[in-house]
Amino acid sequence: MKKLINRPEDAVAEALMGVAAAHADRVRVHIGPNYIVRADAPVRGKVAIVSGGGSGHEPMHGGFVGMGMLDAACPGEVFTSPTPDQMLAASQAVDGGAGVLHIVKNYTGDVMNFEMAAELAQDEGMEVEQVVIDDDVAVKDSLYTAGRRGVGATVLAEKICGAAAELRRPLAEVAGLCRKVNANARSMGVALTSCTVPMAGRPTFALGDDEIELGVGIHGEPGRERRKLASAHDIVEALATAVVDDLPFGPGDKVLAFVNGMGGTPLLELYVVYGELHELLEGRGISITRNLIGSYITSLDMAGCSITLLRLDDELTALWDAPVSTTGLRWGV
Amino acid sequence: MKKLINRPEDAVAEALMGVAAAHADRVRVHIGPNYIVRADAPVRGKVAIVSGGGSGHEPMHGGFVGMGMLDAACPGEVFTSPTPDQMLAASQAVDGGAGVLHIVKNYTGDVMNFEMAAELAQDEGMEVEQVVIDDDVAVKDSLYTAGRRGVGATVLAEKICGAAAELRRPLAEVAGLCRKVNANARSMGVALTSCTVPMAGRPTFALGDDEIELGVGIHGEPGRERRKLASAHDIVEALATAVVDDLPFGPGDKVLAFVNGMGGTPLLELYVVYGELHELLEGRGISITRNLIGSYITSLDMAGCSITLLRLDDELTALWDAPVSTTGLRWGV
Amino acid sequence: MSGIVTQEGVAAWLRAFAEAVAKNREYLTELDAAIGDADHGSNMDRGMQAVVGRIDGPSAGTAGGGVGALLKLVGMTLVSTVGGAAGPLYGTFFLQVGKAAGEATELTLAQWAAALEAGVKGVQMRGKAVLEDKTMVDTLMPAAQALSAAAASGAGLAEALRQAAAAAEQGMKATIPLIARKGRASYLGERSAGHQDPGATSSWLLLQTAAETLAAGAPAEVPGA
Amino acid sequence: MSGIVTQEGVAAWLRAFAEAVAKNREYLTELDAAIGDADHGSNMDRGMQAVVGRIDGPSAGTAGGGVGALLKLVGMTLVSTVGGAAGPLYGTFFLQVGKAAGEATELTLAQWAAALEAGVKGVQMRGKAVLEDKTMVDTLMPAAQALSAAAASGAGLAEALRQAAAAAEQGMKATIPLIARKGRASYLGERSAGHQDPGATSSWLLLQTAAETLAAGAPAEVPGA
Ligand SMILES: Nc1ncnc2c1ncn2[C@@H]1O[C@H](COP(=O)(O)OP(=O)(O)O)[C@@H](O)[C@H]1O
Ligand SMILES: Nc1ncnc2c1ncn2[C@@H]1O[C@H](COP(=O)(O)OP(=O)(O)O)[C@@H](O)[C@H]1O
Ligand SMILES: [Mg+2]
Ligand SMILES: [Mg+2]
Ligand SMILES: [Mg+2]
Ligand SMILES: [Mg+2]
Repeated sequence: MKKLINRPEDAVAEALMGVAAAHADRVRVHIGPNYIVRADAPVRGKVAIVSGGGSGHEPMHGGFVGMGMLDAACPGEVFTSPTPDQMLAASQAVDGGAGVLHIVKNYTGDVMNFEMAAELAQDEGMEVEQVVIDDDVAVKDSLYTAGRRGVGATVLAEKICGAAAELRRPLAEVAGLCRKVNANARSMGVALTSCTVPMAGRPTFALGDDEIELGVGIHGEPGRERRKLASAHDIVEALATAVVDDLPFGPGDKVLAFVNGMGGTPLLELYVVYGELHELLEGRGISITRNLIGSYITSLDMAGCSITLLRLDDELTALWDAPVSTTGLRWGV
Repeated sequence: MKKLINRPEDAVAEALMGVAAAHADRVRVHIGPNYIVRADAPVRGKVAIVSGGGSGHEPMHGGFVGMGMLDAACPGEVFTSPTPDQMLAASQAVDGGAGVLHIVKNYTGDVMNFEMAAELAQDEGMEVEQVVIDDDVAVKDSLYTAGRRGVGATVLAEKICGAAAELRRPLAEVAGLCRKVNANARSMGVALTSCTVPMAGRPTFALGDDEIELGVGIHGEPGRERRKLASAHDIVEALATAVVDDLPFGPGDKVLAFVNGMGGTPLLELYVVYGELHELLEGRGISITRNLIGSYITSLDMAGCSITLLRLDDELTALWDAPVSTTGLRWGV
Repeated sequence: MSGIVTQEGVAAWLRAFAEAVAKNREYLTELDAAIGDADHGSNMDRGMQAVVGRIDGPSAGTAGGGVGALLKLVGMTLVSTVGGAAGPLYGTFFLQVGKAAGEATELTLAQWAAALEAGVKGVQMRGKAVLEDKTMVDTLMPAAQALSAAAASGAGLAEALRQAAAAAEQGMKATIPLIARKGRASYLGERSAGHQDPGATSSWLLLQTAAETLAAGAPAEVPGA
Repeated sequence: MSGIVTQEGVAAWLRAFAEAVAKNREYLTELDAAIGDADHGSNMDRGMQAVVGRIDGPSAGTAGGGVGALLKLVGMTLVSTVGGAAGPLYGTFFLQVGKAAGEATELTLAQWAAALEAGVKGVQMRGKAVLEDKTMVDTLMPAAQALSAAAASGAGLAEALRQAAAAAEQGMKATIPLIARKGRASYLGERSAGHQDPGATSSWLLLQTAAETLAAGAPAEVPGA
């Protein structure tokens, strides 16, 4: 394992110290329990938005704390859900009196820890709503399993809900928007290589030199299918078709197309992927009216990408365009 | 070789098509000769800033085209300097009547091609100045060799000169600023793994599972020393000490600290590196007043990082803080 | 009376469980690597080390409040140090056992069995798993039921705990052929069959160490009495 | 007169050089992999394919303008298709040879030798390399000097070209022990010694193919004449 870290067990905490040292002007980092809040929190009268999850997906979530996006992020150990006390303390630190929205990715651990946090927060008289994101079409949705995983749509939901909160929309409305984003977004990813968890010290899964994992999860969870290495054209076709057919997206739809790098894939390749995606969607009468290209929800050093499509209407488009000022996503300010 | 591309020989052109499809609102992409210009070029009365170099370093330079930074970027084949006709055509497309500054990284090919471009441009009556960036302390500077390579300082120079040009500073002044940035900046990088050039199909250099290349170049050029894998602490010490001692930076200096990922290294690790750098500089009485952390001048899929320090004064700080609106770097607008 | 659960017995049990988890850390992680994300051993070890640190730490004992308070402290500690799925599940388990145990410093077998049943209900409430979903429920539920049944049949504490541990072992092994329907392993679908569930395995350690420690402070039993 | 350089001869030379580069593409790249960035073969091949496409393409021949115009077209084509260090260097070489050749459609050996010397000066002006910097100059300079010397001594074209090619070969081989002081190989410092310079090697192909083709259209020489 080759990583720019010291002891594996210290990597998350030391990265947080780095964030604290780098961005004291925009965020405050609290250690024990670990959370990151925007420097001006709590913002009076604004719904506070809190998210979190295992570390290893940077810039998500810590890099999305700031004006127009998250009020707080709770980083767990690498690929391990954070604990309720983190979420509770973070929620308390950012509650501006208008309630708190928890945006939760659909993994058993995340869901349960956030649930406990909400119970604790409600016991203390806080108003908390939770929305679970589950946009990964690689996993079959079913009442009898853990259900679809939460991936790329999380980034879009955090941005859009953050914008609505800045406009002082009430908690129920912001939570409703979050559900709307989730309902209109679908994703799928592909791994060219495995990630390596620092504490594990070796690749999470073994992939042949000529193999890819279609439908991989952001923790290296298995996907739909192991395949022979293919061209960008064929890989995009497989991912995009699965995504488009699931919602389904149809002719006349306007979408935000999000091409996400998994951490070890350079931008050059993401633009090749975007070019292919653009062509495929055009062929299906779907027009991309907004896009996001880069490594925003990563899986440590995994090579690969994911494609997320979000069906846009005027409301979502306007909220996407609204100013945001975080270290990971910034415009309009 | 596992990459999200189609045919290796088409990767650069297809990535450019992706950029064109994605960012038509902010840039125009010209194919044959290849260059990217800001959508509102030429800007009347403003010094135009043109840079370029081999592809494979994205977001540099194409991702830095836009308000407050570059007017045009000329992408060559992967790791191969672009040709004079690209630079000439790009310069013509962005010349707003106030002259053109070429920012050139110090590689023999880049320097000669830009020189020829300048001769051609001057033949056509254009006013052109060139500044060569050579900040890589891994290579001994000498009149008798190709000299130090141009690396991280290029990004900083493009941002700072871009801001000065927006303020309608004259060509000589903008070029002077570029030289000032170069004179006050030093860099060094480390590779944990080699990059793989698409056309070559295999890693550029072989590195043992427990080896790193200290002082590596952004094309996988050899560095100062091949070493055993070390902790982030020790690696940062080696890089930062070489950088600090070269200028040298001393107690009381205010610096911009730029921790750059090489393409295959996740953000989590870059923050660990930043934390170590922060501590080391504090111990030497050097204070970081600005920072930039992320993958901005990359080497395809190489794992590793580089550290660039730029000594700041009020002028450079103000220009760094000025608004910039590119796909790679954006704030204030 | 053929044995009571004391506060010291519970503390001894927690120490023994922590030790068993530490010893089986790699094994639990290996089981999790096969159908999960290779962290169950380190998660549980981190949590139980913290638990031991608290119950044996400088501020230990000052709290008072009987078995219930002790177990609530354990639950809170696990909730705030483990994370993932196991943190809320084991945390809820101990919180609910503690709530049912109340302020007493000694519990009869029947009271203890009822407390365990409450703990299992808590796990099911939290995780919504039923029998044969291939989770820790497959170990905990039959074990709690065996304990209650033994109590109802008039068995002594040591014997009842042995029967519970045996039921736990059986439940754990029964997870091997199952297809996971809850937790991370469910993403594997049919590929999860053939592997023993890691959480069911750590739960077996919990019941096994109970049998070894909880009745230790109680008067020796006459077999068949 | 013992041979003249004709426009057809020059075209044949360029085709032969392109063919030699294509054939040695992997070899040149291998040499560059050792002390550079493994692209000299593909760079030169891309450029020379483009050159052949232009001089034999549909619009070829319509340009007119003699040897000078032809070689300037070659130079411009290389400049705009090769990139890297070799693009401007070979481009400048041909541009300067073309400039010196002027509008004539035939050149005497002396004129041709002078043109080559101008080309080498162009390379040096552009790249600032001197002899023994371990670059193409180590091949080109002795070759041009040999050609001039042969011309001055009254040698025939074929013989003069042979002598130039021999000098080129010697210059190329002499790069092996040198420590590079220019170009990408200079980053290697002492580690560049022991490797033959790729640019010096492609330049040898240039001189070698000249000896094979440039005198072909000329009347047969009487050895020693
Ligand atoms: N919904 C659930 N109900 C009961 N137990 C569950 C549930 N989901 C997962 N588990 C248990 O948790 C164990 C995994 O714990 P752990 O590896 O620590 O957490 P994570 O899955 O978050 O990495 C599984 O082996 C299983 O026994
Ligand atoms: N300054 C220079 N002057 C003359 N020749 C040079 C100079 N720098 C490099 N070269 C030649 O160029 C060759 C390398 O060409 P090439 O690999 O195509 O370009 P690059 O080095 O940009 O990849 C070297 O082998 C050397 O002969
Ligand atoms: Mg986990
Ligand atoms: Mg090159
Ligand atoms: Mg696990
Ligand atoms: Mg080369």
